[in-house]
Amino acid sequence: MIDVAIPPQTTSPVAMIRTLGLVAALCGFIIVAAYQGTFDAVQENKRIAVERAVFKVIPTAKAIVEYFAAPSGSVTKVGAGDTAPVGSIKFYAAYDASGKLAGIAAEGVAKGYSDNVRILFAYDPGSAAITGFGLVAMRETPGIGDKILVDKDFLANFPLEAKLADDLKQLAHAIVTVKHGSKTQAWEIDAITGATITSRAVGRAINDAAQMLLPRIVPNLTQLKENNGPPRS
Amino acid sequence: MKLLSYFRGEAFQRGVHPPSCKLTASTRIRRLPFASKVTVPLSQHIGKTPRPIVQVGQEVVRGEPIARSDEWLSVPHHAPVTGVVEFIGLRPGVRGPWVESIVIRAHPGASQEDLWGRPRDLSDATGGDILQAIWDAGMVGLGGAAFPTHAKLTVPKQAHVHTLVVNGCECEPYLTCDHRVMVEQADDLITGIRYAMRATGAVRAIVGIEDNKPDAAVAIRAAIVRCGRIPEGEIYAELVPTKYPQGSEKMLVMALFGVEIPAGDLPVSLGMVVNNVGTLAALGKLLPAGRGLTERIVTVTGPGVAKPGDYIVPLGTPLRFVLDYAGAPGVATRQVILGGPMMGQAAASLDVPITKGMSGVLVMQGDALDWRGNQKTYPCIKCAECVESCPMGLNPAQLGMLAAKREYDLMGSDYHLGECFECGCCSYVCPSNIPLVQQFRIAKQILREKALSK
Amino acid sequence: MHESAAQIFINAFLANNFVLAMFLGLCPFIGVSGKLETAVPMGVASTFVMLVASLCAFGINILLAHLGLEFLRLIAYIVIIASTVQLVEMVLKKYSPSLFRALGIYLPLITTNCAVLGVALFQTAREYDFVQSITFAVGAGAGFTLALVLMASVRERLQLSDVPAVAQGTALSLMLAGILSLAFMGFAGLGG
Amino acid sequence: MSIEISSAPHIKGTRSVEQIMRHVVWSLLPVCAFFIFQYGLSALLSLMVVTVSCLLTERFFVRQGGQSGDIGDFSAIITGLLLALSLPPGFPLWMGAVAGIVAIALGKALFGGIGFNVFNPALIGRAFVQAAFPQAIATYTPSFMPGRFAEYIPSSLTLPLMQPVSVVEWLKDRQFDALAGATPLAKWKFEGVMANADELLTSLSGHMAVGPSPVLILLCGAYLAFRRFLDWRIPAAILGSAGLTAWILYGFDPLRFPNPFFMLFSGGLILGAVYMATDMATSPVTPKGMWVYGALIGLLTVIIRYYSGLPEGVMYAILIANAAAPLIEKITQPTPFGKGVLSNLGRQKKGASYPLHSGYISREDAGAVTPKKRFMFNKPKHPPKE
Amino acid sequence: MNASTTERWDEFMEGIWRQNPLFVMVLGLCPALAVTVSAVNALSMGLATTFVLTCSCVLVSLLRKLIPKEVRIATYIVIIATFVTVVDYLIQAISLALYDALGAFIQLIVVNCIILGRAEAHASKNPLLPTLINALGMSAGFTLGLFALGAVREILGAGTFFGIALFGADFQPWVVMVLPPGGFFVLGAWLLIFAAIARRRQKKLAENIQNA
Ligand SMILES: Cc1cc2nc3c(=O)[nH]c(=O)nc-3n(C[C@H](O)[C@H](O)[C@H](O)COP(=O)(O)O)c2cc1C
Ligand SMILES: Cc1cc2nc3c(=O)[nH]c(=O)nc-3n(C[C@H](O)[C@H](O)[C@H](O)COP(=O)(O)O)c2cc1C
Ligand SMILES: Cc1cc2nc3c(=O)[nH]c(=O)nc-3n(C[C@H](O)[C@H](O)[C@H](O)COP(=O)(O)O)c2cc1C
Ligand SMILES: Cc1cc2nc3c(=O)[nH]c(=O)nc-3n(C[C@H](O)[C@H](O)[C@H](O)CO)c2cc1C
Ligand code: SF4
Ligand code: SF4
Ligand code: SF4
Ligand code: SF4
Ligand code: FES
Repeated sequence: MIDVAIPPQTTSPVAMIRTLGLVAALCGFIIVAAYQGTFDAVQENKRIAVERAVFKVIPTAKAIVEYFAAPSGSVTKVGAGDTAPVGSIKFYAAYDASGKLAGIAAEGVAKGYSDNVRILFAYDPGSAAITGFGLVAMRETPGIGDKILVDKDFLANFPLEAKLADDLKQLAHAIVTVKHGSKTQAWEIDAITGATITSRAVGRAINDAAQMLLPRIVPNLTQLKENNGPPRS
Repeated sequence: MKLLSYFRGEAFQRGVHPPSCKLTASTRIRRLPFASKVTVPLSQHIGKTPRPIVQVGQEVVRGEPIARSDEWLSVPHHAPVTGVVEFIGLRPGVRGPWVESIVIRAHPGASQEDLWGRPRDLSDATGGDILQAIWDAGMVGLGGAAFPTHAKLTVPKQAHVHTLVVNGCECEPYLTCDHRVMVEQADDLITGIRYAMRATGAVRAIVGIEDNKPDAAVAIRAAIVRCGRIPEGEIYAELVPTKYPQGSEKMLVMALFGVEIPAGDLPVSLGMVVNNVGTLAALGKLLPAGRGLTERIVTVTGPGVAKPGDYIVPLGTPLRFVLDYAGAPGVATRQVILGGPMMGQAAASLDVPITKGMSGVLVMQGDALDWRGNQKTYPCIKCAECVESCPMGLNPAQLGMLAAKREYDLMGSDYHLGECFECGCCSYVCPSNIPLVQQFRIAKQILREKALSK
Repeated sequence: MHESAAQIFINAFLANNFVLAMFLGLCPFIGVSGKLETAVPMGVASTFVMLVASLCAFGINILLAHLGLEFLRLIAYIVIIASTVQLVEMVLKKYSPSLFRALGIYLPLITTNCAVLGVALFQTAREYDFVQSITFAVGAGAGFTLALVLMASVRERLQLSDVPAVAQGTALSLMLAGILSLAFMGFAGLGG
Repeated sequence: MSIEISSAPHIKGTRSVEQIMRHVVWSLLPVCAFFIFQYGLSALLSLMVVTVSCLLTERFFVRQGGQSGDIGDFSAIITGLLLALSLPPGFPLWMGAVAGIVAIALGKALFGGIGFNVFNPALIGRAFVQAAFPQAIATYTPSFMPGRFAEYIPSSLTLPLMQPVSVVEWLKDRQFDALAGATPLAKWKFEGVMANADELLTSLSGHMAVGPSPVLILLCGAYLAFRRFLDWRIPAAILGSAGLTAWILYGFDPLRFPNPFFMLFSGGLILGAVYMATDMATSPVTPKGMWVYGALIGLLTVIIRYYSGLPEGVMYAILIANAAAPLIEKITQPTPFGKGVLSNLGRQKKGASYPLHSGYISREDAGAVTPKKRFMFNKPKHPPKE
Repeated sequence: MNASTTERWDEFMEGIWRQNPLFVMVLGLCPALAVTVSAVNALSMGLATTFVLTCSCVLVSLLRKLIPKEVRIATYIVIIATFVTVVDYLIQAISLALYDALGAFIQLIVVNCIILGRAEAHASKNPLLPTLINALGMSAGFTLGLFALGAVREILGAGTFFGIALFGADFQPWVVMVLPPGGFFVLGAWLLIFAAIARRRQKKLAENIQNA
């Protein structure tokens, strides 16, 4: 037989697989190392971020506990590594320095001018009112949309009445955003001229979340109050 | 304006309405005296160039054949004057380059009657005989294109012609020769039409006349009655709304019948043949007399002409002679246009002769051409005027932009450059003064050369 | 908040157009938008790859979540999307050579561009379900195609303009993209 | 003696670019005059500043050689006037100047000057400032304010680069509430208040913050269309498609959607349809294309107004249609004479466009066939002899 | 300085000026436009890219003899994706706010073709040191480009620079600059400026040649 001088392959499959395996192993090692190395810092960061956000909307809070509100109406504390049961909503119970329940914070989201507006709002069980809100994320126009955080008239909307109806199934009055200068009720939000759309989004986010969440929380307030905050130093 | 023409019933879509300037519409046809020397270019028509059959020094009588060809798509020439052949060779041509011509010095004393022809009776001649007679007469289309008439009247084997369309539109501003022919030579025209019908086998002839010449229609209808032998409806005259370029055969057929001649096809594909009124009137006069084409009617007009009018001009008469006679001093002349102002060609010099296809001599003097200098050229502002005026339904704006970037191939392949018949409507209307049709001519030329070199 | 399929589509197609509002897929957008005849197949091919990527990502994500290996998500996405596209390319080549000829030359260009990976990442981040994911991918692809086609036709027209010499090339394309993006701001808030 | 040689045609229509543009400027003057009458000194100053900034920018680029055309062609004046008419009367002058500069620089010079631009320059200017200064551009003041010829709207005279002062206080001093400064569209969209027909058309009866008078614009536009300085098809298509879409939606849900009349006569739809969408350089040249283009603008306008976050949509609709115009033009190229597949059939059925003589023999009757080859085939065998 | 140091320096400067990935090669546009709404974001993105680019190129260069031709692209992608994942977690660990601001564009560094291009065109053929220098030069060029965009957009769009107010409270920010169109306009404007400079230089050169 005549040797045709065309090598079918420069590298043998074994070598190829060996190298790929090596590279993959190396990469896997690097990733796992990075993941492990940063895991604590990331978790800590996330916790601090949540805490900060909650502390901001509930100024008296000194500690928080994470809860799930299940559709059945029960609330359960979240332990490390727990995954959310289907249909449940996460919220935070905040406790002040003396361990008393200072308020409840939860996230709400609604479509704003250009994308979703995600906020964290605080509910005060004592007065049954929304006492304030903070921003989680949004892509609204700088200079317009972000007025919701600084506009004095807008911030004056809070506390905002959020009483449950007698059947404890929904809010007595849905929270609505009305045009600037026409707020007459305690459950209405006075919009910002020029940023009506973002104002509306805030109103809707609060309303949607409150309608879902409050009927589950309010019956369980005692459970939340009894829990004197997390055992933290 | 567009709306108005819509309600009036548009003859064909788009087109333009240039000012008509028909200065000579009611001036009778006059005869021009003979120049002392005439120059007969050998190539005056579409097709093969005939060769001279006379020698230098030879005496010729008016009407005698002086050039002939055996080629089918070619016509003979006849001596326009009685005189002596002085020179055979290159003389200035209309387009600039010199062309092969026969120069004849007229006998000063000659009576200049047509001596050569022999009257004959064609009353029961067959179509073939008539075609032969037309060929011998050296007839070409007098409407401008100068296509050999016998060739046009020969119906292709597979085709059938039912209608002869007689083109009496004369849509170009200034020109009135066809108009005067219809008014003054209506009887010759009817005779010519009947010959052409016999030659083609058409059962019907329609004279299409723009409605700014009602008197022409009246004259033709009167001639039909006078003739007497014509069955009802065989020949009739129709008025069509005036609009440029009605005279184009495509537009005229559209105006009369509402059908489009398919792109790339001739009217014969719809069973029609289109002839100019001047051509048929000349036929009507020449065939019974057995003579050849030695003269034609030319409108000499324009802003600088003292005696404008329609003149019977011997072929080969130098332009300078015509201008002098009509009172257009050569010194003041800025431009001489052969044909009408929309499609005519600027003469390269005043020494060129009148040829068979020349329907008008338009003399521009003084400020008549100042618009060229006064108007600024802008980029195309996409005003769509040109699109709204192109009778062929092209997009001259796009073609113009492509031409400016030398995208000639794209013009031909995607934007139908080949359909443009260079009527000039687009250039006429363009507010940006873009020389659109001028660019298209160049583009077509380049594409032709490219196709040839392949 | 649950977004309906129509909302997701309109958002990805117009309001948050991948190219003009989200800055994804800009390199092909600037590079391939010179001619209409390349822009259209490029758009179609991209839409197709986005759909493939979206399906892959949906599957991988379920798998990784199940295994608790979310930190491998990125590397898994990129490897699997790239190889699936390659596989599809081979299948196409074998069973539909005409389709392959129309789209094939564009496929390798697209496998690793950010619009495709963007679809996968965004649908994961927004926790879309299966139908939502598909709608999102198709909407994003349609939006990409729309932007590409508009840009290409405008650029073809500008070939016939006397654009100043300094502005020719990428600068002009970017300015055009800016103007288009300005015009698309009119759609803001459409999908809600 | 020498004679000139030139190529046909040797005569020329009387139209020129300057003439067209001059007529458009003239026709805009009554509209501007009424705008000034509505809003007083601020409107006058705004018109002047914006136009001058357009002209200066144009002059700079023409001198630079970056663009063709010249300042004498009036097109920059049109850009300036239309831009100013589309801005609120109390828009800070420095922002107006920015809009003018952007309009000419980005909207026109970038593409090579007059005729080459793909987007309407005035709208590019406006879209830019709308995105840059969204609050200022949404701040309207009531029309027919007393004393409007004696003082400026305070926001007009804002120092360059600075934020405009709020007009709310100023309005309060004059017993207007803050809502008086909302345009009819904003009022409808954000407050559900609909303006009456008479207010929309002239605003003479109240202090509604409306733009330039639609009636006047329609009149001036009709004049231009009649003189054929603009193409009537585009406004007709826009108003038709916007009206139709609005009417259909109104039919579905009259409570949620306003009536078509409100849709047509509120905001800048009429100004946009008559003067801005018709800008020749940025609209298709093909007649069919103009219908498509107009219909697209009308449809987009209604969609943006009803469903997007903004109260007004004409500007964006026109800009998007501008971007689509080359594409529209490409797919609506006219069919050349004699090339339409069905052109002959269709026409013959409809009958000739000119009344036919009764003796007309149709092609079918006569059994005519289209010859495949031309004359070459029936050439006589032997050349006939004399 | 000896010859090779100058060469090295030239090679480094190449990436910054003559072969600038953003302004000259016009690559990696998406991150360049998406995250440059502020100078800080621009710099962070630049540094993240630098990290990924440098690490991947170094690793590729080290492994270049080992990697078979047939699977090199796959290998590069895996390597790049690895470092992107690393940088993703690093940024999360450093600051969540920054992580949110950069959004998905950190993960999209994977497909930034500057990196794959460098790995393929340079790192796979060169030893460690030149690779490092080349990668650093390119990264520096990209980072500088991002910074040029981010600075302009932040100054005009918010009136601040690194968050410090520059013009007092009454300054009217040009919101458009931090919106998507602004990104296109600013990059386009930079390119126009560079083109104008290049033209002027060419003209001068031509004049000089003529005069000489
Ligand atoms: C570029 C631009 C950005 C905008 N951004 C927002 C925004 O972030 N939030 C918002 O509510 N409205 C935004 N708008 C919408 C207008 O400001 C709109 O007119 C206003 O929200 C309506 O409120 P008003 O009725 O109080 O004037 C934006 C508009 C433009 C042109
Ligand atoms: C190359 C050429 C070939 C022609 N062949 C024929 C023909 O075979 N039969 C015919 O009747 N006319 C023929 N014609 C004449 C045309 O029908 C038409 O009358 C001539 O081109 C001038 O018409 P126009 O002035 O409308 O262009 C031919 C013309 C040209 C230029
Ligand atoms: C734009 C254009 C305009 C024309 N106008 C006329 C006209 O007004 N009168 C006319 O007889 N022929 C006109 N023609 C020439 C006709 O198409 C056709 O060639 C002629 O009527 C044929 O007759 P003939 O061969 O006897 O010259 C025009 C051609 C074109 C292309
Ligand atoms: C009917 C008509 C409408 C016009 N509309 C505009 C316009 O909306 N905006 C503008 O900048 N220029 C307009 N122009 C002026 C001119 O066409 C414009 O500057 C061109 O875009 C420049 O190429 C208009 C001109 C005409 C004749
Ligand atoms: S030469 Fe002129 S007038 Fe005569 S037919 Fe032709 S276009 Fe009409
Ligand atoms: S010259 Fe040609 S393109 Fe121009 S109008 Fe006439 S047919 Fe149309
Ligand atoms: S008439 Fe002239 S300016 Fe108008 S569209 Fe045609 S070419 Fe352009
Ligand atoms: S890989 Fe990405 S960045 Fe590179 S050219 Fe392709 S699309 Fe552009
Ligand atoms: S497509 Fe190149 S970076 Fe996004």
